[in-house]
Amino acid sequence: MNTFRRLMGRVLGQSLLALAIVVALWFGAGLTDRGTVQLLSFLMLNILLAQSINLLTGIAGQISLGHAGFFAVGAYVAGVLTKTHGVAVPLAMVIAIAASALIGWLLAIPAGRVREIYLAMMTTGFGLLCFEIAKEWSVTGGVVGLSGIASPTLRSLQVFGWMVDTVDLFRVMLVATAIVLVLMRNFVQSHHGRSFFAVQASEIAAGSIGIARGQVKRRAYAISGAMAGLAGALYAHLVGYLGPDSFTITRSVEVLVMAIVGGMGTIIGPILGAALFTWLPERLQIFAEYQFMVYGLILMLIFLVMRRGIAGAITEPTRFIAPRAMKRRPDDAGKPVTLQAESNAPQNRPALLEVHDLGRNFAGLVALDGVSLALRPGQITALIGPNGSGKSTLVNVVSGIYDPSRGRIVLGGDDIGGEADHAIARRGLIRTFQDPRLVPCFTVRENILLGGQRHFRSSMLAAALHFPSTLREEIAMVRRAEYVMELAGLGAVADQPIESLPYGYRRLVEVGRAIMADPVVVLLDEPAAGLSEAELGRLAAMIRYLRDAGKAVLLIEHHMDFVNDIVDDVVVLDSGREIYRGHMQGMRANPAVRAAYLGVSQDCHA
Amino acid sequence: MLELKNVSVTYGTIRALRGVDLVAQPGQITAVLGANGAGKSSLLRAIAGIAPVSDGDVLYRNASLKPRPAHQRARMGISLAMEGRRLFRHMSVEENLLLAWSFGPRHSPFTDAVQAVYDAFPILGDRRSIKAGMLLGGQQQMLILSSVTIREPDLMLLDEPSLGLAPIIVSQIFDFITAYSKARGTAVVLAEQMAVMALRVAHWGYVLRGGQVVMHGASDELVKADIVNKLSAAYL
Amino acid sequence: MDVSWRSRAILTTIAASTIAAAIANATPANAQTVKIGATGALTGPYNEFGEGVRRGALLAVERWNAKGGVIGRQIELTLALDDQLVPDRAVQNLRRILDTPDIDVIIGPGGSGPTLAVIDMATVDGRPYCNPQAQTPSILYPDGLDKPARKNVISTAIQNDVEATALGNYVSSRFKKIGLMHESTGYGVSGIQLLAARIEQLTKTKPVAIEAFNQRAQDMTAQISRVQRADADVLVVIGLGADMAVIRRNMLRLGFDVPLITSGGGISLPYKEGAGELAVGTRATMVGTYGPGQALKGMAKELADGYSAKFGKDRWWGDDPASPQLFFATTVGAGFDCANMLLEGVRRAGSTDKAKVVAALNALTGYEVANGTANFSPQEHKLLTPEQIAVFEYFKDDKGQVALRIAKQ
Amino acid sequence: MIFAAQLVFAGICVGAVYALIALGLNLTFWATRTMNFAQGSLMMLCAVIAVGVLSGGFNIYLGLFAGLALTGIIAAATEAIAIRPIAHLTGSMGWVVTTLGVGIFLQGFVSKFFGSQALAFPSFLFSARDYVSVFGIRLSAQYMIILAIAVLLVLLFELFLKRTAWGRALQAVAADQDLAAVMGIPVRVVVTLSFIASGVLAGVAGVLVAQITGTVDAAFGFNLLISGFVAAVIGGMGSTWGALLGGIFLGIMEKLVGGYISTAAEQGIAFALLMVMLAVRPEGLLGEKEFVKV
Repeated sequence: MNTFRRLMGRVLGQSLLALAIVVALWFGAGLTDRGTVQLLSFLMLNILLAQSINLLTGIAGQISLGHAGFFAVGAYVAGVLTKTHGVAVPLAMVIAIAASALIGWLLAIPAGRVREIYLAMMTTGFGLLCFEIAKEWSVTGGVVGLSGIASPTLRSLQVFGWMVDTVDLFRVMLVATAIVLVLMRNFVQSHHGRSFFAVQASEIAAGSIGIARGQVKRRAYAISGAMAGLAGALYAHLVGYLGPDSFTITRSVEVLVMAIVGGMGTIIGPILGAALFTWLPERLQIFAEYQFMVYGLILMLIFLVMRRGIAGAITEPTRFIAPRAMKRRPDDAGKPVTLQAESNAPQNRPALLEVHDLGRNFAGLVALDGVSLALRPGQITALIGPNGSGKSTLVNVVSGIYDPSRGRIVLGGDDIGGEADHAIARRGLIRTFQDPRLVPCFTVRENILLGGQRHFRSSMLAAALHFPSTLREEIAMVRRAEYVMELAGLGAVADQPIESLPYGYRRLVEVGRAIMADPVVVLLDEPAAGLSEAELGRLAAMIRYLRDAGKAVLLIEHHMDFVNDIVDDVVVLDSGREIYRGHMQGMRANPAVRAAYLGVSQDCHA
Repeated sequence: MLELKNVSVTYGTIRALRGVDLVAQPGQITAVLGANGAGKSSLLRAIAGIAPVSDGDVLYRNASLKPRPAHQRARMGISLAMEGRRLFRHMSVEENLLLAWSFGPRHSPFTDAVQAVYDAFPILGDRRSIKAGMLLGGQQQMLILSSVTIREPDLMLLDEPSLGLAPIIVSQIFDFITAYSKARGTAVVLAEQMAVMALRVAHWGYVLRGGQVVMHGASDELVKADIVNKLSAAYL
Repeated sequence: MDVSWRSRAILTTIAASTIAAAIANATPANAQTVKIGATGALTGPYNEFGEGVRRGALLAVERWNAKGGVIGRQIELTLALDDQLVPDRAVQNLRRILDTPDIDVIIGPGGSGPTLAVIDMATVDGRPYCNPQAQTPSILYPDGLDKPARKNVISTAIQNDVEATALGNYVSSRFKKIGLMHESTGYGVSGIQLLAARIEQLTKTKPVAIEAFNQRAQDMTAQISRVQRADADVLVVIGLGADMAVIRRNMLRLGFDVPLITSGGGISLPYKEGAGELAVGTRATMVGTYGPGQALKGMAKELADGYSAKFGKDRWWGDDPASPQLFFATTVGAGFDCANMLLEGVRRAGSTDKAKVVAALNALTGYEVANGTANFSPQEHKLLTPEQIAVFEYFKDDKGQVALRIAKQ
Repeated sequence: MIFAAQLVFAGICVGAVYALIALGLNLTFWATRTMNFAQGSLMMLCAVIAVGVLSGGFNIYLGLFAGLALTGIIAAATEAIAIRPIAHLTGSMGWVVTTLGVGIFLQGFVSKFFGSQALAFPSFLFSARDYVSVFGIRLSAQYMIILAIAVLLVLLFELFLKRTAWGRALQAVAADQDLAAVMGIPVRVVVTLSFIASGVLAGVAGVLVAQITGTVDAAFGFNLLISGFVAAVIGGMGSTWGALLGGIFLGIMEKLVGGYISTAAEQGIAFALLMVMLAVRPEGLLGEKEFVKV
């Protein structure tokens, strides 16, 4: 089975195969009857719609039950402009796409605030609202609809004097779809696409590596809207008539079903799903009046047969690094890649991160009570203390997940207290989590590459069009990732999805991701928990590497031997206050520390 | 009463517990000591039936608990107080207690049972109608503990009842536990980081590290053997 | 990535050729027969309409074949596709039909939505097309009722303006303050506009209220209260039977007990059963063909007998074993008449050449079918005129059963 | 005045039915964090079965019982075959597809075996003519009884939640399954029971609506399901009072908009309201914010 999947993966991954299919369809359309061409045209529409929802829901994780809304906007704008206002078809199409992109961008503002079921409801509401407007507004022709839109079926679709017939229009749609798919693949295999996935996996984690979740969501909605808008505009000219019945919630659900059944988060999946559900109705006609029941049964049971949708069943998941970036040129093979190191740093160098009298309360109880810290370049500071002593709270406040209740946080000279977490991360303060927060479906390589987010510069357009500059950037980052993986001893599993790997690897990968970010300050929250001896060794090596590169490291850890071996000095917290600061030996002897850990109170001696 | 035979717990791919043997007697307190991450919680969760036991067996009254899901074990008189302030925050103090009581053996009527709790911890009585989420840390710990005792269990599993509490409250809680188990012959397994305090009340002690028992024995012997330094070695 | 170039090339060509082969499927069929293509809601929530039309057409085909076919050729209903009243699928189906070259005549989908979506295609194609049920006027008359009809499209539907005229004539002569309600669909909206215009033309006064409702709304208090507040002395509704039942019940809940006069929907079983006793007094317009108490004759009888013989007395026939329900005329009857008129056109044209047949249909006069007599001209392409529309009324018969009778004029 | 009163009254009654549907949705949401898209079809099925049994010459109440029993069973089955097996596939959204599948299957089943045309549903709670008049406002007896039943059920449910052990168990399972388990609560059983309950609630709602409309058909229920969603969200997922409040609020809103602005705008306004509601206060009127720990 797996070998089959791998084979299929290889076959379907062939850009030449894709090309072959496009070519075949191009010429095949000429040979077959127009009924089939029409059906194929609808297939193209469904592919576009399914991919549009895939980008939003499958990749950016923002579930949409209102895609008929975007579809309607695109269709009606194109229809009204060409028919009512006599705008040229291509221009109208562009405007239609822009319009639905704008609507998407606007929808993202309220929708970005809600999650899961509430988001589903919000988008449902959006879809239904669009439907009601189409139904009641005079401009859209109301319930009677908008008929006589330039269309091949009416022999009335002219572009620059060229009379477009059904086959021509199909070919246009074919090419449009192909282009969109290519752009989408490039996009998904760029740092932009990866940032979408990061937001889906964990918004907190995304923030911690410098991804602005709000911006990502707005982009996702806008792009998705644009794709659906394109589908709508094409639909208007394909059918030549627009009535509200074509934009009901049923449409939204159908599209979502196509994407889910095909396989969300992959490129091939929604294509297969669209194909299946474009032909299914025809095929099901043999079941006559039982076809509704059969259709229902199929939806009901599909996931018992294929847990991850069609794509998951027949092929391997899409990868998220441009393949071309993976082919390293021989000349620079093996060259070591180093981070920009503030070479061996003397202790007296000014602190990179200073925390003054930091305090944080939660609903009355005080989690942090006036803690002060200074992290210097090339220095590893351990932060220890019993459970609930405020260690994690400290990290969360410093990394911008919680706002401080009082006190100042100074990073490289400027006060960052109250800044958004992603902004702080972009400044170079990177943290890891007690429970590693990675993108489960990403490989080790892809997850580590995510650390580089804050260094990528190329625009979305450049990424989608695969500019050389983008490629160069990607190659450089991929090579740095290579180096980090060697450092972490992860080379062997570089291309395995993280979800398939033992827990220990996840910790190492998360620390690797932090190194990849080439940070200024690193906060590691219990990186050693649950690691084997061997893994501990690698972890130590990685942390030392950071130190030698002149980074300031804060290490929260309970594993004392581990701490002992690598830290320069240690700070002990208890119930939100600092109770000890100094070197390890002193700490062991310190009565306050013992009391905190063992419950020996000063007065009595056991 | 309770006997663990070579029990291992594995979450996905991490082994939180590796071949642990442990015995707990009725009317006695067995302390499980160790820094956090040592596997104390996994041990208790394994006994309660909400942690995946990958190896070994848990015997309760000489019968294997393997085939029993968590809720059945609870019905058999095993009661776990989880760490991390796990209680129903949106329910009032009394609702929490009522819920705990409803699905217990119900030896005594609720009114008496809850009264007993309020006698032991008057503060809970005063705040009976406050939402549990609104309580202070110490009060939450008391509530969690009471949600266990109100079920009048035969085996009490307490996970870090002292967590983040002032020493005075801790000793208060420990005294309560001791008295309770003496009075009812309840077997208590007490997972604690505060080793010295725990050993004061416990009869037996097990020290965990990296998911394994590194030493165990009668608490007084452990104390005699200058446990504190050994422990600080184990912890720090 | 490490597939060799050759295998890629092979792969490519194989894929290309297979796909090309797969989609290039020309459908051969014997040109001996005259072929009818049809699309309609054969399944799904609306198959009451589509399936009825299909059966009617089938009966017509058998009738002709029994008489030796047309222009010496047998007739077959080659393509009867299912669109479930979904516009997109109607479009796909009609495309398939139009692209089957040896289809000679076409029976379109039911319902205004799908028909509006396909009608322009059919016009451009030019083959004879019959619209069985969709009532929106623009289906026959895209440029307005006074302009000529689409050359190749004929209709057996009760066109909105016909229904509106019949309704308008009836209510205008009897009531002063007329309140209107309509379902918010193409049918309902265009229907109500025509009706309002007709009423204004006859009474020189506007209707006191015009309210819209969604199909399957459970409560119409808002709409009815508005009509009630406008102090109407009659409520005229254009919509489906089930919704009429809701309206009737809701009226009485609000104590708004004025006469209810409705479009064809009021005749349907859902209304009769849904409103039950409350239906008594309700009046509704319908094709008179299968009106109660009148002896069936001619093609109408032929159809009724043929149907009960072939399909028995099922839900299309209705609950009275003696004669079909009135609606029979607009479901089975519509399909039957469509097929008959199209085939008669072929007969008179003496060929299946579309230009000739269309010409013949434009001059098809004095041809009797189940629901009336076709008297077509370039301007007139619809079978049903206000004359064939009767007003019926629910009453309690001597057995205390709710029944229909022709309302006294 | 009378006019406004009529609208408000109707709004309250219709809203009460929305509340019932919302309550059913809440139940499944608590138990599994999913929304059962088959809920609408269950409403339809219950009414249809009742009609079927009636036309079989049996007593209507027998029919209602049969219908409610069946919807309860089917709801439980839905959880077992359409939700539980894919529950662990987090973020797969599979449940949207599977529960929808159940709904479509039921629709297909009914239109095959009961016909696709609307079936008459008998008035067994008074007739549309019966009414009581309060201060000259005419209140339909049918609406009164429907309102009474709906509100009563909501109250009973709230009582069940707050006063009975199983009710509290349900809350416990919704809040923290592990903790519930160590408290001795049989989580699986609770989940199944809550689905049965949601099915029954859907059934009752279906029957009550059929009382208003007088007919029921295969497509019946879907738009009601949407209204139920809206009501649930406005009120705040997981709050019983919220469901009632949200339902009635939505109902009154619709009627007043219909009565004073335009009957065409009813729906549109409801959806706009939903979106605003979510944007401003995602946790709904009476919902509680979920505390997300880092």
